[in-house]
Amino acid sequence: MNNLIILPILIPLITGVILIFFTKNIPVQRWVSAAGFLLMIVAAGMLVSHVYQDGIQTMHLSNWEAPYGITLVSDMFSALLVLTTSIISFFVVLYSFKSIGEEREKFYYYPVVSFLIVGVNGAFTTGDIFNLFVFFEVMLMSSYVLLVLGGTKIQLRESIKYILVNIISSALFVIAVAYLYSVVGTLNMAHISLRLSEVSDLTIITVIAVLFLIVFGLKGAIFPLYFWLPGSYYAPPAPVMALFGALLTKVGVYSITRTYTLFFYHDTGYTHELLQIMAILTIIAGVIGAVAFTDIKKIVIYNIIVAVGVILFGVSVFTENSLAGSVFYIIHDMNIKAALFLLIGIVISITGTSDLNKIHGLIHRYPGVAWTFFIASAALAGIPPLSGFAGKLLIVRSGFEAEDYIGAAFVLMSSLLVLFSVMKIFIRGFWGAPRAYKNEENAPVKWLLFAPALLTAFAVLYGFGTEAIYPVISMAAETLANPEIYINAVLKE
Amino acid sequence: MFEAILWISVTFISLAMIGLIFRVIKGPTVADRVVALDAIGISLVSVVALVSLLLETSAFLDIILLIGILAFIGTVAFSKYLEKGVIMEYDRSGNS
Amino acid sequence: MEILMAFLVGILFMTATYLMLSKSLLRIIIGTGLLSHGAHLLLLTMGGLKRGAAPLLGENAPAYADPLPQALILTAIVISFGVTAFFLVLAYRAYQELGTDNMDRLRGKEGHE
Amino acid sequence: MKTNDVILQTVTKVTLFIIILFSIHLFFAGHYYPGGGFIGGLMTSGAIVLLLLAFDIKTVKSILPIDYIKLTAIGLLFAIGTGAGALLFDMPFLTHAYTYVNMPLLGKTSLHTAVLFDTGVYLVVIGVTMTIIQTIGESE
Amino acid sequence: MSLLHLAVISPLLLALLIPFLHKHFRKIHTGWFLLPLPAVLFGYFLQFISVTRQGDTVMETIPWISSLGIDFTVKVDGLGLLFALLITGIGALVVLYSIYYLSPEKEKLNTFYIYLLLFMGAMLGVVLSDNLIVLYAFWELTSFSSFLLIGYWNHRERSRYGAQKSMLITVFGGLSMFGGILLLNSITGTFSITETIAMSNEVVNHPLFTATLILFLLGAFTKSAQFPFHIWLPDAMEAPTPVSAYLHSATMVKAGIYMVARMTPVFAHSGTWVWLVAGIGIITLFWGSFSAVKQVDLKAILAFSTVSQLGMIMSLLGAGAAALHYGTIQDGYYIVAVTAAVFHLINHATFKGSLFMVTGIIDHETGTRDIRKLGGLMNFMPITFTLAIIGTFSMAGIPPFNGFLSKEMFFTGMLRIAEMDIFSFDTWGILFPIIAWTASVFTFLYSMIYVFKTFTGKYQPEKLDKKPHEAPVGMLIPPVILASLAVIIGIYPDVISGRLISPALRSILPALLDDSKAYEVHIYHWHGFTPELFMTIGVIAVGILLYKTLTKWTGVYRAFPEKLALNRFYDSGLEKLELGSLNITRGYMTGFIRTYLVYIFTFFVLALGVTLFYRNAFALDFSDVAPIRFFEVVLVAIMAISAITILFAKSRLTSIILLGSVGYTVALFFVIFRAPDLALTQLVIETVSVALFLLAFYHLPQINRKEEHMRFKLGNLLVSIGVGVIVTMIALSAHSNKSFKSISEYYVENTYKKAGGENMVNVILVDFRGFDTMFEIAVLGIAALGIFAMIRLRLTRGKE
Amino acid sequence: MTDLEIAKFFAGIFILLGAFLSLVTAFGLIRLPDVYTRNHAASKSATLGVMFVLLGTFIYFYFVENHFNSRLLLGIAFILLTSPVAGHLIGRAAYNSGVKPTDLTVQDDLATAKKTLAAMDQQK
Repeated sequence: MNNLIILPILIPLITGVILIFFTKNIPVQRWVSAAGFLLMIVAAGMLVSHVYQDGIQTMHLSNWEAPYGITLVSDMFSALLVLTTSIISFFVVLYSFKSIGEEREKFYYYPVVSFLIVGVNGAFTTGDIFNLFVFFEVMLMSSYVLLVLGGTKIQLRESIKYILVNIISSALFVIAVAYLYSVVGTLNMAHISLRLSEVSDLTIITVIAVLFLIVFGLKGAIFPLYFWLPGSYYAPPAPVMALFGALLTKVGVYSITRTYTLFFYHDTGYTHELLQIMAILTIIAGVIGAVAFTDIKKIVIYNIIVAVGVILFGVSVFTENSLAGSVFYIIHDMNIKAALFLLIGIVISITGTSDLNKIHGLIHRYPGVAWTFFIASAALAGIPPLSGFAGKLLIVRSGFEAEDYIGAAFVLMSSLLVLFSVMKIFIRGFWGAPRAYKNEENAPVKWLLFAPALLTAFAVLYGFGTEAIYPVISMAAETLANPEIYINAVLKE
Repeated sequence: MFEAILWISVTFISLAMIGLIFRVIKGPTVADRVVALDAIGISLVSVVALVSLLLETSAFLDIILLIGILAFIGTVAFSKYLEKGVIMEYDRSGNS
Repeated sequence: MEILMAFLVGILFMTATYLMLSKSLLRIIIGTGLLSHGAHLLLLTMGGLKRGAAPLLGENAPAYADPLPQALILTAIVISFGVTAFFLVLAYRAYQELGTDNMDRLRGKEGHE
Repeated sequence: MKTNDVILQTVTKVTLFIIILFSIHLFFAGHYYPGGGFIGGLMTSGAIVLLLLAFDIKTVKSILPIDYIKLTAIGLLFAIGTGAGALLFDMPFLTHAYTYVNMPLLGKTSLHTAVLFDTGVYLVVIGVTMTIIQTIGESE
Repeated sequence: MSLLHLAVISPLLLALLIPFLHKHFRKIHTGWFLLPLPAVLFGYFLQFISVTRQGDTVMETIPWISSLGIDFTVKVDGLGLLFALLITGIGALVVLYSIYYLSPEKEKLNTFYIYLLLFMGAMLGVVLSDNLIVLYAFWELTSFSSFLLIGYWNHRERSRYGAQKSMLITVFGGLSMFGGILLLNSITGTFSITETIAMSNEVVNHPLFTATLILFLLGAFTKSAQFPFHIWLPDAMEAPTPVSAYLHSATMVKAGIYMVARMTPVFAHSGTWVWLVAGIGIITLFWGSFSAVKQVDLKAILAFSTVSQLGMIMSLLGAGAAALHYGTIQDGYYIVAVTAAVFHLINHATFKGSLFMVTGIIDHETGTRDIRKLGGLMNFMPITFTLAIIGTFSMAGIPPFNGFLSKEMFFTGMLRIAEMDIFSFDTWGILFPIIAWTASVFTFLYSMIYVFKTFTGKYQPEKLDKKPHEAPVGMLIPPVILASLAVIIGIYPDVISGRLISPALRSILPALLDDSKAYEVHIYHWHGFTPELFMTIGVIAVGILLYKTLTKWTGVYRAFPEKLALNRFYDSGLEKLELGSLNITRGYMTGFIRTYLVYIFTFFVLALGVTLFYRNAFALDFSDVAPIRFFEVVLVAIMAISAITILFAKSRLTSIILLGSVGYTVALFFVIFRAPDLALTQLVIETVSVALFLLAFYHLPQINRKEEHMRFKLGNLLVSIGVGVIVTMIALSAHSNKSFKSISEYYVENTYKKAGGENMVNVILVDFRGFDTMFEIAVLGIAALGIFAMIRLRLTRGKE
Repeated sequence: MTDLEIAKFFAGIFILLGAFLSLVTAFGLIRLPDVYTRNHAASKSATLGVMFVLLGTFIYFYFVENHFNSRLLLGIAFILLTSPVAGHLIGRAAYNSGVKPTDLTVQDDLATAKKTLAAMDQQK
């Protein structure tokens, strides 16, 4: 019996709980959380290697056999996401040391971040649809707290919108589970998949599939459901923004991927077609937003939406290659979004504004920040051989192979506008005549640059080392493309 | 016979509840509403007792005490709210 | 009964939606309350309302109500309680800071601030 | 306005006893009858709320000098600890163990690790409800 | 890793060292560290001539992403070698030139040379990669390094503008080409160029052939600044002049030419290719030369001249591709065109490189490049003047310089094209020689303008910042070398024809020239009294006439509507893109949460409604329902009424009470549906919630509903009814589609046996699904932390 | 009549009576003119009503189902204990928050007393 699978959930949970006892002791808060997160990375890394060697890892919690208790399932896709999440959160925590401010640190910033990671990792790992809901709530509740922590006006205002939307999506999640339970009478995801494959009349399943798409789409910010995102993500400080941008929407995307590969693969002509249309519209909407603004936060935020569209396009094509592309891309995007948000956090801490019209010439004083940003931007746009490339290649090629030419073309051309939008930051903000800023001296740029620079380095390595990662990714894609692997791992031991 | 009595009682209490709800909605003062709510809470106790009898199960009997407790706390809270505008005082000995 | 309940849930969702679309923060929060009630009832209904004893083995009944949805609802209730409490306090704080509970005034300017 | 709450305070003392008794019953009955840590915890905090209503926050704080947030954390640790205990025996997380023992007076009783888990729930619920109520109460 | 790979990436490796070198050897101009590299590489690549001359190729592979068929394969064949020599040869000269051009005190040399090395490595990668994806990677790297070089003086607005423009256009092309590569890959299943060429028959017959072709050409055309994508090149002249000489005349812009030449064996079997490449090329040729005449900036003249010359090479490649279309050599009938293309490619690099350097010298020594300010420099800088004469005369196609030879061959190629019968060439083909000739006249004209307006005429010292004098020797060496090459090639063209041109031709037309003896290039000075000769004479005659009457007819340019200028189109396009996006985004991102919710709910209703309808999923089945009892109806009624009454409630208290009554009714439902635990919990929770509501709303103002208009309400009502109906309909259908027994039976059986409890719900909560419960209390805990922090922690804006 | 039936009979009587009293309460709450009189009705008759119902329930479960339920007894005790206090609190709160009694009210002793007290305070 392998308990490794639960450690990425348990470690941050325990870390978070322990930190509650040392509220006012900031060094303890910082270093205990960093240590905990480091431990989590180790655990997640071991998990990935275990999955790689022995196939899907499962754990029947409380030792109840599969469909009756809750089962944690770590296939390669989820293990990889857990690992990525752990790494990103570790760096964000390091970044927070000198960025988030002592007041927030004293008011449970680190515990709540830990709980957020609990929710994210849990959502990636669980093999039970209702348990997924619970982890969603852990994640959401933490995100509410992080969003509002500090209580500034804009935070309060945007929190209201954010919470409202998420309450709705949670309620819809509950009813979606209710409908599904009514039809199949079970909650274990593998069991649901098994039973769904035996259902003769699929019409109602299709409806439920669409409902699930809406539920997860609200969280993952797909086309007509993402409106809440730009405002909400705009409000919190940079590290929180990085966590949100890198992780939260990806959980929604993960869930769509999971349900649309494990449950709803019977009526792809309708469901995946719908998903595809929405993915393409998401890309368009995201790109339009990214191009529109001259606010660095807004630009990067809208790029989240573009990435969601790209990943889901890969899912909707639903071939092993396209899924591999999506897996590639989702990991890349988590990494690079975290890096970008942390970088613009540095810019904001130097200049005190996120308005591009007021920022000039940073490259002269902060070449490190500028070049990190440059590389990260290129990676974001999927410029080879950086990290976004392999994913985009696989997604677009599979799109062509599946004869979804228009969608693939949109994915391709989105890169250009994505590049345009982030290079706008580089050209206007980093280039130009240097100028001085108030409080510039107080920004601990060297410390802050550490995390995003390493994340960007990962992005470069990820691109160059694609071959090294490829077997892992293709294993993830194989499991996604063949639900029976998942079902067998969970139900038949 | 016994069941008939229960049904009649349920009807009585249902009617009573409708009347009480009317009072809650109508008011006119907040105090009226609180009074009616308190009465609703108490009637709920009866309803639960009757339902337990009808369903012939003792599973719900705990609820009776629970409702009693809640109704009491609720009423206390309401009346303090009415009277003082605050429900919990930080320090009563001071001039709050 | 399930059919009746389905309609009731529909009504709850309808009113909840209507309330959430209004401008007053209070009505919005009340809407979310109704929404979660509706969701919980739906979960109960979808589990099947067939007669059977309460899911206590002490009842020694031949049939029991489905315990699983009940457990799920319990979890959901608790969670939505947490969220509602948080939302309420948020509303209170937001009103304190922003001085309005009218959602129209809480729009925030795009691209500024 | 200063009011005299003698009646309320006197009755509170009596009812408090009943409520606590009831909450403990609910807590322990959980595995067999309706109840459990959750509802038990809520009832206990109900009792504390009644105290808060009848007296004031300062008095209650001096009677029950508890940091409720830490209580929450302790509760969580309880729950996690129960689950993690299984890890020591190389069982899946949260695996429970129980046994029946014959106790004098009480008859056949079960010793169940689930009770420990439930204790965690109980503590968390008290901690959370009281944190919320007290924080709001103090902010007024 | 082979030596060849090392050669390709050595510039990139050196780039890594530059910061250290720059930091520790401040006194030495960083350029000196660079200079050996291209020189050595040039020498290294020269060795391969003997290989390619035999018609052989060298191929080395390093596995990279083998799983995706992406390997770093370097292949040296005639075409690749020709370009590699250009890149390293001119690269060495440009580095030498830059050492004198860029002052180590004023400029950040480290960044400059890093960019330059990045570019050099990227360019070598492009021309030597046999794998399309690797090629694409290097291709994008050239775009990026060019972007950085153009923006080198980034404090200038024009530099930033030019950099952005070039990046947008070339990356657009790159992405298109990437799309083409992927399409091609989905046809052939390989990324290897060699293998793809072998499969060209399948490619041509594939339904996606035309799309693939166009995507590839977009890549090539944008990079090579073909009409209408040429607009980035003039703005790229903001880069330091050595950069312009290197990137924007000799190498990067030729990457597109390289691409077209490289892919000719794959695509040229189709008439579309011939049409597009030749057609766009000739238009570019004309437009570039026509536009060059009106420029007043020396660099701008050269920029448009480059555009036009690239168009010329492109059109030649297109015309030559017809050879493959016909599948026969036909006595070198079409091959002349390809030969001319390759030949002119080399020639252009020599004379244009030297001309750019000359421009740099003028700029450096006089402080301006504006021909209105210049004049009479002949006396101050005679060597430079000589160089300029050689360069411009070669460019204008005047014998004995090398430009004359290729221009003659160009006319031959264009005259041949008129005789083809692909598509409508038989009717429209005649346009080609006419346009070619006209464009040549303009070429002649701007060449004359360049040299004579600058060096002859009146010296205007008052308009110059400093007194001009001859450039330092170091600065003169590179252009002198290039100019002498132009002369040498002009006199002895066969020096390169066998060594460089023939092997390159073999790469471009492999199927036809497999046998190395099949076609040997020989370039002659004298063909006899051919039409080409008369055309050249005509060009010179008309050119001189137009130059003499310049002031009389330049009004033509003003007649050209400014609105239709492509630049204007780009600028306003970009502006409209940003502004339009902003308007669109602002349009729907209103900031009103209600708007967002309306979108969300509307989508909810539409998506599910359409699915229900479209999939015919609605079902109603009465067979499996519980009976309805009286008090249940009462409860339903109470709840429905309470819920609906909330809508009309005027006071906050009423609303809260009604919500409470709904909640308590829910608890009663739990009672009658036999869920005691739920009922207990719901009761307590509801009470606490109501209390919290009261606490929180004590501070909030009364509900004010006067602001809500009728239309507003009606819209809301419509949406909400939709939501309600959909939820109900799905509930009914889901209920009617119960297909399986619930897994709950297991709990009934095992709650006592295996879990030692009797209350199933509780046992599920703490045991079967204890994990849920654990995180449910975690959620509560987090909420408590949040509430605590929210009330206690109040950061003001200043503390942020 | 067996014991069982007797128990059922008494339980029935109590329950019916209790339910009836509840109805009376509601009637009172609707018809009575002001908050004080309504409060009166609610706290007296409702309490009695519910206690009757509970007693009946207890009897039923004890004698018929043979199930001794302590919580039921506790519940009866609790309601007996708290209901008057609740009534008292509401009444006082209503008065202190300035709810006017109905016009039919003849005498307001507390007001007079308060006036006197206030007057005495002033004299001091």
